[in-house]
Amino acid sequence: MRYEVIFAGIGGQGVILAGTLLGEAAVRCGLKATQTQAYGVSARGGFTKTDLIVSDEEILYPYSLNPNLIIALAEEAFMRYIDVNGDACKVIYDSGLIDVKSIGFSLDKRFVGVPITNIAVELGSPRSVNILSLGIAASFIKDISFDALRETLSETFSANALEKNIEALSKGIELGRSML
Amino acid sequence: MIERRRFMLGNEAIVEGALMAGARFFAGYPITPSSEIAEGASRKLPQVGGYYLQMEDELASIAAVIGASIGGLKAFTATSGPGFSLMQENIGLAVMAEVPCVIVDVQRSGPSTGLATRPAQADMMQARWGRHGDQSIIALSPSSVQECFDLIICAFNLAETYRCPVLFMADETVGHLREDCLLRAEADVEIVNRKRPPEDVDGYLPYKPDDDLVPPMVAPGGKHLTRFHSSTHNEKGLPTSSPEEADKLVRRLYDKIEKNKDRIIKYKQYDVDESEYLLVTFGGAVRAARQAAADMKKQGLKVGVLELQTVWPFPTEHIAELAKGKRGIVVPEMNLGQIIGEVKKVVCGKVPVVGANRCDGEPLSPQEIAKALGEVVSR
Amino acid sequence: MNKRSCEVSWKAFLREENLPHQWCPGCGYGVILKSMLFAFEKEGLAPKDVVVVTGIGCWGKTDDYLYTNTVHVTHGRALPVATGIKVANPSLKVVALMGDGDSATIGGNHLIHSSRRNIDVTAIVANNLNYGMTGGQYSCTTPLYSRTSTSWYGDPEPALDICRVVEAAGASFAARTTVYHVAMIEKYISMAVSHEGFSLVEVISPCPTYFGRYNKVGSAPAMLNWLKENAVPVERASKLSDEERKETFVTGIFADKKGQSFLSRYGEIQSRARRELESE
Amino acid sequence: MTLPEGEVEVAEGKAFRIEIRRDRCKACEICVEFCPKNVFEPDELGRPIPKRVDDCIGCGTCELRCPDFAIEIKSKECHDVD
Repeated sequence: MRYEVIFAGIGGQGVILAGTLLGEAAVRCGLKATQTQAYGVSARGGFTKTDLIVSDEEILYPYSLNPNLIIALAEEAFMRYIDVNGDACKVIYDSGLIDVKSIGFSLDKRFVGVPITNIAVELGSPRSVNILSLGIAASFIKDISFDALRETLSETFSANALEKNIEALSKGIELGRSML
Repeated sequence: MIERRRFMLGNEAIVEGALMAGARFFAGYPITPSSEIAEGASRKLPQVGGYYLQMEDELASIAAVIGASIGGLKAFTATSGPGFSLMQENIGLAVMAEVPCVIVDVQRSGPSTGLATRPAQADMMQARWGRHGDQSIIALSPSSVQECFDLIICAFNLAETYRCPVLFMADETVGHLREDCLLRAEADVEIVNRKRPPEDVDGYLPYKPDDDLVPPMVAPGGKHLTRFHSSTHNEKGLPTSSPEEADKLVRRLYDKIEKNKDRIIKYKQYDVDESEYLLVTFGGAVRAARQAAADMKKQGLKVGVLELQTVWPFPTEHIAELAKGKRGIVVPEMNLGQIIGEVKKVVCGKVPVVGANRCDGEPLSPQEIAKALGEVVSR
Repeated sequence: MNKRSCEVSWKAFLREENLPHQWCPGCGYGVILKSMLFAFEKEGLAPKDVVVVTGIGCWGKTDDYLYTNTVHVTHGRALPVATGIKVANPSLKVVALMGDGDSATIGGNHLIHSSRRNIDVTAIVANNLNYGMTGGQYSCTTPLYSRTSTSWYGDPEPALDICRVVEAAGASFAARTTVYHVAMIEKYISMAVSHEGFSLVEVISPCPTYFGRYNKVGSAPAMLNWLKENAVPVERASKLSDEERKETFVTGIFADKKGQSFLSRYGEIQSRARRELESE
Repeated sequence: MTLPEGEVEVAEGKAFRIEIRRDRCKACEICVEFCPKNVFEPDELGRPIPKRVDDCIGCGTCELRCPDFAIEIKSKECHDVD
């Protein structure tokens, strides 16, 4: 089993943290995980992505070769994966931020639009876009348990922020499951 | 300290390993992609009574590291290409004055500012030859987060054993790689401390070597007066222009590493004996090489991987031995061909040697290595 | 002069077997060295407690004549090396000996930041107004329009005022004198080594071989008299116009402050770090 | 550290003794120039000859100003003046 997730967006959306948390939860569940990252020179804005690979055996090459899942949270990120190869790859994009029609591509069924940012705003925590995305991704990897994710979040966030993030995580998982 | 497992960055593991090795002083100047090491050191060192100094530049950073080591602390710095270039003169000082210290270079794309956030392994020859004057040098290169932890401890141990600077040639792909790392328990780790002269010895000479060619080292403030010298010096630590004394010193500095190669050199190897082809690689490129070898195996090609954990001094004899009977060698590295030259020198044209190279700031991929292998197979 | 009755004689610091030293006839550096050793004696220091860090240049050769702990380093980097030593072992008295080239020209950045950090190191800057060791080229302290081997038609660059720079950057002690004013050298070095924080003593010194010869100041004794005539105490200098002050060496104490040194501040940082670790 | 006999030239005056180490002296003439009692005459190389040693008042100027550690003034009781 080798499952490759790419979280892609722009600096400041927390995509790298989403990858880290997913990796931590995977390791907690006894899996192997690697995370690599690519970012530009500016701390905010600019294309950022992280490759998260989960496997039940030693991971040799830590970069994504055949992604199973891409979560694109900004148009700049989405454009890079518009011509992704492989039927097995699902591309979930933030349909609230990315106007597919204006880009002018006709997308096949591998592409799924979810208004992730809008949902985060509705949940009352606009900054939890990355945790929502984490939940979506986690729902595709059956060996990662909800408990492991919750424990990972509880070690990352302060008590004040934890509740909102668990809520976002649960919502993400619910969204993800609906796509399975 | 008990054993812990953490999903962590290579750069973070370097800090954990350095602390485990006994480092209590870091001086540096932040630079991408090494800055997490400075950040980690600034958090952790004061907690254990150590010191983090953010210096005005890399010249000051390595100088302060040398000072702290002379003062009696295990000391290290971390930088990337531009800073590594600035440090070269004083790395030479650490060689000449025989001051143990560890310099981490998390390599990035160059020349000059280059692609500041993107990986490369193009400082390998600078590591070997970046300073003026004859000398040998020790350089290690990690290929995983676990090796960041384990090998940085080796780096400190080697520095202490041989009273010399040790270069830790990481790269962005490893420094910014997050994976599971076993932070070993203190009891499970071997720690070496610098050799000191007996307190009751009279007439201590700061640069009089023992049989292992390494002079015992004392910190100032104790019974013995210490002298450290950047100029060519005699055993008393006084400058000399005698050709005999100069020859003796330069050869000893060189020999104390070259004659101990067997003890210094570490490597890992995968399927090298039964293979027809060999990948000789190091650092971040190892991961792509091992993936390529695994992919080739599925296609029925027998490919072994030699991972150089110690790049300098170069494992000439070992590679010569492994190369015997091989049909081809590929040297994957994220540069336009640096270590390949050393491999070619070893095999002297008896085995075809091809590079798998990249200089665009992207990590080397298994496909590129497979392509290079294809080239050597078709010869 | 006071009767020297301290436990360790200044001669204990002097590596007499290496004399005569390598400095030229009439060079002031032997005088600065002797005054420094007097100050060590006066302050009750012992050779094992002192670490002298030297850079490159004529004054950087001083460690050859010393029985203390010595560290001879690269050009311009004596201060950061001294910083590392002091931090590693605060019980040591760490003294950096640098010329004008070492301290202020190639090493100027470290001079500023050592002052700002207020690191507990004493810098003794021997300023002979040019690069003596390499043949009398101009440095950043060469007076404007002086002749040197690289400014044959006059140095087009104004000189840097080391004491004012370090004072502005935060050094807690800075003083300047000349080799003519020999008693003041010992006095200022005494004050400096007993000072907490960064302390600097600058001593203007005659280089009869190059600066004196090129600028027709004359022999070594004539150069000493030239230093005497052009030295203006800092109190008096403040009353001079910029034009009048141009040709002078302003002497005296530029800074003598009690302030937090780097090590006292870092001790606080370590306590904070431990408290946070315990509360985790 | 005591110096081997013979390396030091000693000039005995009424009250003070002047010890000169020729091997260290570089003939800069600073002692000659700055002695307030004009005790020294330069030799042909410029090295100090203590011609008027009886005039020495033991002020130590020559010793303090000598860059070469080449002159010491002792009182007749053989104590360091300073």
